[in-house]
Amino acid sequence: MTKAQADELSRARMYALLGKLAPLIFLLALVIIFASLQPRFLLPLNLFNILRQVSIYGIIAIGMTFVILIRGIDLSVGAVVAMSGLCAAVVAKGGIEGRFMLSADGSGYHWALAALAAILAGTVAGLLQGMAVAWLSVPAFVVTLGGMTVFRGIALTIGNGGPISGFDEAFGWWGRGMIGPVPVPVLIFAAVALIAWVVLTQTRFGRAVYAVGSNPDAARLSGINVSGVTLSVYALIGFCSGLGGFVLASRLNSAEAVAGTGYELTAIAAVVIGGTSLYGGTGGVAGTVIGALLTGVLLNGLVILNVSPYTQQILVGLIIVAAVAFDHFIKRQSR
Amino acid sequence: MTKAQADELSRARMYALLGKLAPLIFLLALVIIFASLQPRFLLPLNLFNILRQVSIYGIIAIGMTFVILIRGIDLSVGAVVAMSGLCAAVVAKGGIEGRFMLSADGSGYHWALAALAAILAGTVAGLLQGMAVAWLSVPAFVVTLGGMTVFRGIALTIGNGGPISGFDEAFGWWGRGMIGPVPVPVLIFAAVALIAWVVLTQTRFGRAVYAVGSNPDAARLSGINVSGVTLSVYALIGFCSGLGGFVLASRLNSAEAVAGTGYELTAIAAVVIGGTSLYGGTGGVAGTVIGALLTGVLLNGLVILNVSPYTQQILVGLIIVAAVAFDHFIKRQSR
Amino acid sequence: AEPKGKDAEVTILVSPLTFAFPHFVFLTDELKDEANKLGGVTVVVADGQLSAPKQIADIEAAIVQGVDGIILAPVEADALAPVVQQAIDAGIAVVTVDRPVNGVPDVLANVAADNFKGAEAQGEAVVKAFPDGATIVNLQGIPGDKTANDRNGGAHKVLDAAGEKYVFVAEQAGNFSRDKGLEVTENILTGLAEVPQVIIAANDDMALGAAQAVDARGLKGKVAIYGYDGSEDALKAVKSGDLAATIDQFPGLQGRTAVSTLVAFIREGTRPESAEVLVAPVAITADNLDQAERVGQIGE
Amino acid sequence: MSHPSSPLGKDQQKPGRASSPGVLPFAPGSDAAPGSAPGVTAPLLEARGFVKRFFGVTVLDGVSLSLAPGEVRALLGENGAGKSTIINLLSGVHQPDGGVLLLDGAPVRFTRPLEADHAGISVIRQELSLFPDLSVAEAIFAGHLPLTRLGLVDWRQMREAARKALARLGLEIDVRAPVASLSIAHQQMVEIARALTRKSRVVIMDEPTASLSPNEVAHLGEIIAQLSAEGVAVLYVSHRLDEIRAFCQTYTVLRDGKAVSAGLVSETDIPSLIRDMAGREVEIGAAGAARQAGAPVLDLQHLASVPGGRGGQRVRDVSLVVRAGEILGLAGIVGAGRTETARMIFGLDPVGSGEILLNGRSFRAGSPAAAMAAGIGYVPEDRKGLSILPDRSVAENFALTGAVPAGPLGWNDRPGEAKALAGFVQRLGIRAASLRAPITTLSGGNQQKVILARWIALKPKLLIIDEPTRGIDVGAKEDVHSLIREIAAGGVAVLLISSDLPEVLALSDRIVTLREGETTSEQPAAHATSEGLMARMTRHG
Ligand SMILES: Nc1ncnc2c1ncn2[C@@H]1O[C@H](COP(=O)(O)OP(=O)(O)OP(=O)(O)O)[C@@H](O)[C@H]1O
Ligand SMILES: Nc1ncnc2c1ncn2[C@@H]1O[C@H](COP(=O)(O)OP(=O)(O)OP(=O)(O)O)[C@@H](O)[C@H]1O
Ligand SMILES: [Mg+2]
Ligand SMILES: [Mg+2]
Repeated sequence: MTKAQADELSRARMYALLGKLAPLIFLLALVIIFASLQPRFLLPLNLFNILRQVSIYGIIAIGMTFVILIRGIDLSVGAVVAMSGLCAAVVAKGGIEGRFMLSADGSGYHWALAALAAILAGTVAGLLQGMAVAWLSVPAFVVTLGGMTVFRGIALTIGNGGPISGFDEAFGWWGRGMIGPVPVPVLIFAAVALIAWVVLTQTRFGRAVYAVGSNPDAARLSGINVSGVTLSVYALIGFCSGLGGFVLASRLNSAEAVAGTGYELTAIAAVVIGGTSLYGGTGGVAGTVIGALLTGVLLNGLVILNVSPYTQQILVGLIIVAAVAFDHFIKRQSR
Repeated sequence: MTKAQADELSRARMYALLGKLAPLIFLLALVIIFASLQPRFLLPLNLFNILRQVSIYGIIAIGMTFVILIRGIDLSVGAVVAMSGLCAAVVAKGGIEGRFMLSADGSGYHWALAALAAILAGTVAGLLQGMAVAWLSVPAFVVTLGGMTVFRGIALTIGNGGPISGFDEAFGWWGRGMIGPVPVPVLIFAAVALIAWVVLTQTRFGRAVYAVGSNPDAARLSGINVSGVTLSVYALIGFCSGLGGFVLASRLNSAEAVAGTGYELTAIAAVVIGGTSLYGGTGGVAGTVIGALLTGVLLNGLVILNVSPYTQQILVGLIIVAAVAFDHFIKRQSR
Repeated sequence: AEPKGKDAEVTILVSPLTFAFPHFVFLTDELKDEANKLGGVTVVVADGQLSAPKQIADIEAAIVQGVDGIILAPVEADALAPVVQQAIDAGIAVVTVDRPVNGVPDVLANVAADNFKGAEAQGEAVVKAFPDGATIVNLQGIPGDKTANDRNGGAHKVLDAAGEKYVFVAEQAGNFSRDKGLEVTENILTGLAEVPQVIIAANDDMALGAAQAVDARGLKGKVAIYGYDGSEDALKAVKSGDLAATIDQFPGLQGRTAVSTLVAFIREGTRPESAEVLVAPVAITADNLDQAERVGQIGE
Repeated sequence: MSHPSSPLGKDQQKPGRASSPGVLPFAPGSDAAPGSAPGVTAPLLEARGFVKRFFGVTVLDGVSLSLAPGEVRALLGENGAGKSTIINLLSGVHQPDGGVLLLDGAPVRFTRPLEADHAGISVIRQELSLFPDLSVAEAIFAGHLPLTRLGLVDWRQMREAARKALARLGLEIDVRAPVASLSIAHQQMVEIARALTRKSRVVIMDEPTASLSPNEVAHLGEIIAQLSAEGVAVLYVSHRLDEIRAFCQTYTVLRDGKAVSAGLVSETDIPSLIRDMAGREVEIGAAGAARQAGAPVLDLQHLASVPGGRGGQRVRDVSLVVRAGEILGLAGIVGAGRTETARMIFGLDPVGSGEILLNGRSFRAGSPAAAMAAGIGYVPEDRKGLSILPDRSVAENFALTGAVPAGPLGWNDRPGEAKALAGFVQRLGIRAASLRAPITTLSGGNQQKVILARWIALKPKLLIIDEPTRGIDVGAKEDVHSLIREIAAGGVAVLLISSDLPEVLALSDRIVTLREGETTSEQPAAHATSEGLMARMTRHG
């Protein structure tokens, strides 16, 4: 290898590294801008606020990363959050007064059972959608668009349109508690992200996710169980949405059918800002965490700067597009 | 050719035909079910209701067909409808009292100018998004997700959150008028669909749209201006959304920033139900018209049957998935 | 916290439900106007966007920012309680407007006109106009939304109690939007064998959409339509007879009262006589049009 | 596609029946069969009476085939004869409509590729089916990632094994690089490596050498011999008959979905194989019309690509001249920079330095459209990636370049297009059930012919053809060759890029060789030999 060639290679590597770091660079730039405009932005309290605010849709965005990696999409997550939150609430309350009771004496159940109910509801919802995608080969966009209205309808039916609120302390700890200075939902988010990272980078299942997203036909020909992977991935995002629903209900001390509206787009935005391609096969959990933080920082910073609500909407849209454009620009340089 | 082979061939041809007709068959089945449950469903009055209700998002779905054919997507259409409706309203009113005036004497302008304003606003919005997709190569999902909040923000800014209402008769004719027994918006929808059909099936541009959707690299290598086609297609859906915004404002005799919410998903659903693939390259306008009708019939029928709103949501979701699953099933049989 | 003094600079956060509804746009505008009159009051506005987490995030940001007071129309009464408590613990005075939060006794005041009560007024107006009973179409708001639920519940409470002669012949969701209200009404009118006597809608937008559907069918004047919110367009329609009535909750008054109460407390430590400052909703018909808050906007 | 001599009754789909002597001239798998490898008795894998139909068209009509351990069998046939279809049936991609598959003498059914894989059958597919986003190492082991004791992916072992497998093929590349950054040829070798790392009992290779140059082919030959010695059965498909002679012991020839002959390679010769495939006499190497070279059309002077591209600077110093009415052959081994030279001329890649003269004037195509406007046509080597519109019909694929001008308002001239296409269908023997069916229903070779037709119809002044006969059968190759000669004779300047040296020698007037991005020689084709060219293409020349 000549010196020129070696130089070229190291330059290419540097660009590739930059490409990976692009979302992080953008995030830091945003933080610096906000901090210089309003120093209170950097208060530890505010930073933990951002983390806590990000954590619930962050958990969902982690699941969404898997789905997008296999070229799928899930528009139903917001509805599943609402539905599973209501399932948790119903179990925690032991039923709904005047409509149906789950316990003989009208007393509620332990938070663990409530959490289990939420996660189970979410996972089953995901699994059903996964079946339609994998077995009926209906495009994921359609299945989950349908799922979005179906699960919202079920949520409305469960709660009869109204909220269910007022849970015990132990239930509330999962959304509002702290361990030291760190809010519990942040820890849950961190744990989910860490596990997902290990699964994606170090296990056969994780690599199969990338293979299916990169070339589903080739994956099938290589002996990868493509339907199985697809099913598992949708079950997984269902799991994440169920968990998110439980944490949200706990944090709000209330569950209702309109909860989680719009989470699908926020979660997808976090994944894509984090550098995962909508065409599948490339990206990962680390990027998603950064993408989720970026979204959180953006919303928090604009409020702290007292930007008018209408202008906020305009800026949020523009900055999200700019973030992804920046990412693509850097990645193109590395070609 | 032996008889057995000939039989098989004709069976294969029959299935291929069935595959094309699948959405139509599903639509007819739905009509029959509704009609048998509630005979009033078939009243000419109701059928024209359905047509009129379908026409505005039908116009947008026609534009969406082009976008999806080139593997794109446009989530901003609802916001663009609202924004361009407000543009039309502002022009028709000659400004907004107490905020800004467009005419010296505070009088409004002719409907034609208002319509032009709406269409121009829509087309420019589409063009800007097309540039981001074609030139910055940001995925369409992200660009138009950003566009969705940006244009909604602009709409809120224009109308300051409130509605602008009360236009003259001539303005209102485009949304509420009739030619014979046929509502004007239905005629507009039909005209747009017809032109789009001719363009897609009979012209170079239409063929380029299919080529770009089928294999963008091959299209570019064969001398097709892929960025040009992309730009045009986004400008085109902007045009359709602008037109839709004008017709909607005319129909409601009012324009406001929350108009058109959720149109993006309805339009996409109509396109996909009509058999156009989200992976680009196959499908067409005829299917979209049927898809739009199917959505309209569904919403109308469930209301006419006075199904509870909660249950409606569940049924709409399930039936949309079923329609697409049916289409895929039939198409697979024809292999 | 100690009173800041008579002419102290005051910063407050205003977080209404959503700016997609003119009701809250008007409330906020009037509130800002009052703040201007008071002088030295900086108003920071955040859009709740109908999302409890969004509103919580906005308030958390405001606490960090160190505002002196918060005026809040909570998306969800229970969900917002913890963050409101947090704000109060941080020495920030909180006034709720339009609707209360649950279980935070230290809230300075709740300036509100109950949606449930307003809908009762809507129902009573129907009973008054149709003493012999009526066939009623009910246009509900966004399914699951709190406002939609309250308004639906209030109307039902009165009309169900008034006897079996009040029959709900169709109940559908119009999602608070004019186009959906129009569409759903068209469909309902076709689906019903007999023209209903009354349409009640959970907001003015849907009522105006319904009025158009009724007009298009040549039924103008044969169906009494009841809106809700007292918006400019609705008042015009009441005046012209397209709507039978609309419910005014006096959002402007609520906004003004909220901000003056809050600022008085911050500057001078004065508490309102009662923590509940209730504004009674009024059904506005052609007869009492002059009572409507926004009547000045509709001209002659 | 009718076969009046063998009516297809339902009963013929029963196992065994199709292999009756009436259908085939020999009994496959039996000891007496002339097609079985010497000294081997029990076949490892055996297909009996395979029948397959698509859209009601019978593609395979009672084909039988066997593979014994250590046997290397060639599967021959024209484009569309059904070779890839048999492979798809053997590997569980499709299920036969009739016939039976025997593994170690016992009937089996593969409903999914996974099952064939478990049975020890690995396949190198005709169309590349790799994972563009994955690293080379991972693509090689996809579906069979090695694990550490903790059950996690063993990246280190995987990379090491991938490096070794590629080294066996004579390829040394960074196995961490994404597959998408490799050339088609290198991707092809990764695909081969993938099959080799499996402990397979049967390896099926569907045109593995279609885009390889002689060096790599030689490596592959050694590997096949080694596999055979280890007792692995190999089924080998190629249109390059010299490879068949060098690598294979036995052969089966398909024609129109039927096995028409089989036997020992040593007992036959190339002309008779060609006769079996085509069903007629094919004249090889027929000289075309005499050509007269005219004025220079394309003149490259010290052309170089932009440094710092994905694989570094591929083109460093290329100078050559192509004249009107002549065919210039551009020879080089994989990665020499031929394709990238073509891409720069055609405006697909930026030019780094040097000069492109078109008709004597300096020229830079900013885009393919501009190049086409200047009279340049380019048939790329990557058919699947850069040529075909998979969902669109044959007719629409043909019309893509707009060779038949549109009417006013851009109205498509459908009749004109149909007429032009019909001419090529005849001329090139394009075999398609319907021109309105998606192009993906055609066999690879027939797709290639449609793509060629697309560009020839454009009547360019300079036609660049990258691997024109990749995957095209011998008979059709002659058709394509005479067509290329004909358009050159018509005054078109042709730049021919091909890894198939006999093809370069047979078609070109002059030949330029490329090595590591630099032109190393230029000579009249009449004076050139394979050996001489190889020497100039490689470092040791
Ligand atoms: N999936 C499919 N659908 C329809 N027709 C098909 C399909 N696959 C193959 N065919 C048809 O089957 C026939 C045989 O094709 P096959 O790919 O087996 O040919 P081949 O011998 O491999 O040719 P080549 O040398 O060109 O690769 C062709 O006529 C082709 O059009
Ligand atoms: N900028 C590029 N973008 C995408 N692919 C490229 C680019 N440049 C070259 N290639 C691909 O890389 C491959 C190698 O091209 P190159 O010119 O180096 O080799 P070559 O001499 O044509 O060798 P061969 O074609 O035998 O692999 C080609 O298949 C080409 O399609
Ligand atoms: Mg083949
Ligand atoms: Mg090449």
